[in-house]
Amino acid sequence: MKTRSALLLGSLSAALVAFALTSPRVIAADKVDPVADAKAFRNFFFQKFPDVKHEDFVNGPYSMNADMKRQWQEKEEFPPYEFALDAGKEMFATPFKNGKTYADCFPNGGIGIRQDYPQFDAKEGKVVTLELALNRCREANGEAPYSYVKDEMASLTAYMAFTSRGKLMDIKIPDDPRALAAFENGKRYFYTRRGQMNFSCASCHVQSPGERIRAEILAPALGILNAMPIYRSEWSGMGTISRRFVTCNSQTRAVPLEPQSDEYRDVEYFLSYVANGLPIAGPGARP
Amino acid sequence: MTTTTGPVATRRLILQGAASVAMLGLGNLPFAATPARAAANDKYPEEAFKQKNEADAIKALYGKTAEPSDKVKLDAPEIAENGGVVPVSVTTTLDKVTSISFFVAENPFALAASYKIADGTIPGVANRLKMAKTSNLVAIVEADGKLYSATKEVKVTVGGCGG
Amino acid sequence: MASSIRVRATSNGDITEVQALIQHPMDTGLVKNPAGELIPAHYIQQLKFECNGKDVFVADWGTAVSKDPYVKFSFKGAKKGDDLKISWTDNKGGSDTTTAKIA
Amino acid sequence: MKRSLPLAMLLALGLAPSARAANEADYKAAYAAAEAASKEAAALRNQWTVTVSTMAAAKKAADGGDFDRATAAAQEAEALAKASIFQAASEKEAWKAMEIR
Repeated sequence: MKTRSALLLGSLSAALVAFALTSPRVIAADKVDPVADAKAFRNFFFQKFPDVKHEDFVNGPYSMNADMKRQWQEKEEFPPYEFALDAGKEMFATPFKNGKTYADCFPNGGIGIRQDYPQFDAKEGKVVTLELALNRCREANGEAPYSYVKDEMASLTAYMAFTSRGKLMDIKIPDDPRALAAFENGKRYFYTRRGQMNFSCASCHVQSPGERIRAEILAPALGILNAMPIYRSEWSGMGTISRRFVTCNSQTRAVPLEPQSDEYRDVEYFLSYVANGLPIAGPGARP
Repeated sequence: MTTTTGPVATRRLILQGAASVAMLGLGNLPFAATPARAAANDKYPEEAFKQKNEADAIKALYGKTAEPSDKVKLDAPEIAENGGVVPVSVTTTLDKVTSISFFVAENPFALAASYKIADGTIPGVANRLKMAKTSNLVAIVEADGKLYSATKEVKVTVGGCGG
Repeated sequence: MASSIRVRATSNGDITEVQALIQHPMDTGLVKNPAGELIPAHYIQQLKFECNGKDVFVADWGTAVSKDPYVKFSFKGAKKGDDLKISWTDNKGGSDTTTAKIA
Repeated sequence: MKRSLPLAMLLALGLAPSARAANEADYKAAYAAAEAASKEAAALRNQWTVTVSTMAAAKKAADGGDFDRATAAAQEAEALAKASIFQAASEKEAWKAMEIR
């Protein structure tokens, strides 16, 4: 009961805050303002969960429930993603048939750069995510691309995330109307209800983080991608951001889109940008 | 249904699978004459792992019954994060411990794991077990020839909102 | 291929704490694959830890041990630099063994 | 409660007229309508998984010759597809209500 009333109080105060904020911004509603959006987004969670340390939000459900956090810390002593991490490290160093390696495709040899992705690519005019960049690197070197939802991609992104652990998310939105449009499109996707269940991402991850859907505790949307890719006991295997988006869609009975389609790239852009300043905690272990 | 087997479906498949195999298992139960209660020597306690319920499994493994004791400290979650990976550990202040075992009453086969503790090894173990559904988790410690037990209920259900 | 056994053995004073994570499917034989056939049982049955010629810890596992199994225990009587031999055998006759130095 | 009332009526309406046994022609017409609505939903990138599975059930029932069930399933699929189209249209603006500002 206690959480119920806290939730009510939280959303009440959020509504008041939102109301106070909207009046001046109504005029500027059509102009996309990522900085203000990010600030409002973060404050919503900081006020809703005042006793959760800001950097702890990246631990998703574990920042919301002590018993789950204990189970998680126990697993973190020898985490199940250990194998994916080692496989990723080995794959990252193994040269392609043409002798080049992933290091040649990425700044700083691909080490410690996960916090800069997804990036807006001015040439292409679209958002490029880390998974997309990895496959483009493979194709540029004559190798077949990996599936976005299978283990190879998860191992590679696990290793790259590991090399960025602790660095703060640092997504940049250039003053380019197409980048602002991508951010807005991602935001729209995040709040749009879909599937027969008629849920949007926000229905679960904004309105009721910390609540249970059967055995699982819902993660707050703030910093929800910082620990990606994740080893999920549910899948007893690794999952990339693409796999998570696809399965989340099917849970609401919405037919998922193609992995790395524009909507997914844009919503990843939105979710990563609003989490700027929070640490990278990948690869993660989740229920 | 979604392209990959949804989490709900796999749970149902596990349960259906359990029923069919159980029938199969009964059919060809070897009635070998070897004494069921092989002492806790090196041999793999095949018989004990075949027992369905917890009481038979304990008898098959140790040949005696256990009495609850607060010297056996069993640590397991209230609600399992996921039935496939349940972190469980046991420690005990009893001495001359020779064996520690874990039983999940509601699993298709009750005995989950059994450890032989050599002298000089600290009597305690942590591992990750699978639990088919909400069940009593029983830890048994064999110390100086007598059995002591601790029991805790762990709630298990699937996650997610359906799909 | 790297060994399927990851082990961390750290000793402080006379007590050595051992953690092991083993890459193994641990199939129960009760689960059907998407095509509907039962995936045959394939699980580690026995896991042995040997140090200075003595079995310090032997695990007998059933089908209820999680995939990529993990186990943690401690024992006395070993010191830094000693060798800890770990070996497992599964119900299909598969096996693997590795030796780790106690750190 | 208010919003789902029209949906329920829509569903009931769809089933009532086929009092006599549906034949293959009824099924073909119902399936074509369902398919059109389903394509439109897919084009809006807002298809529901239940629409796809109900269409498949309709086809399976039809292949088995049970045109009653096949027509009913096809009509249900059409209703589901139409609901997802309605959802896509209403969400064009409705999402702003939930936005954290």
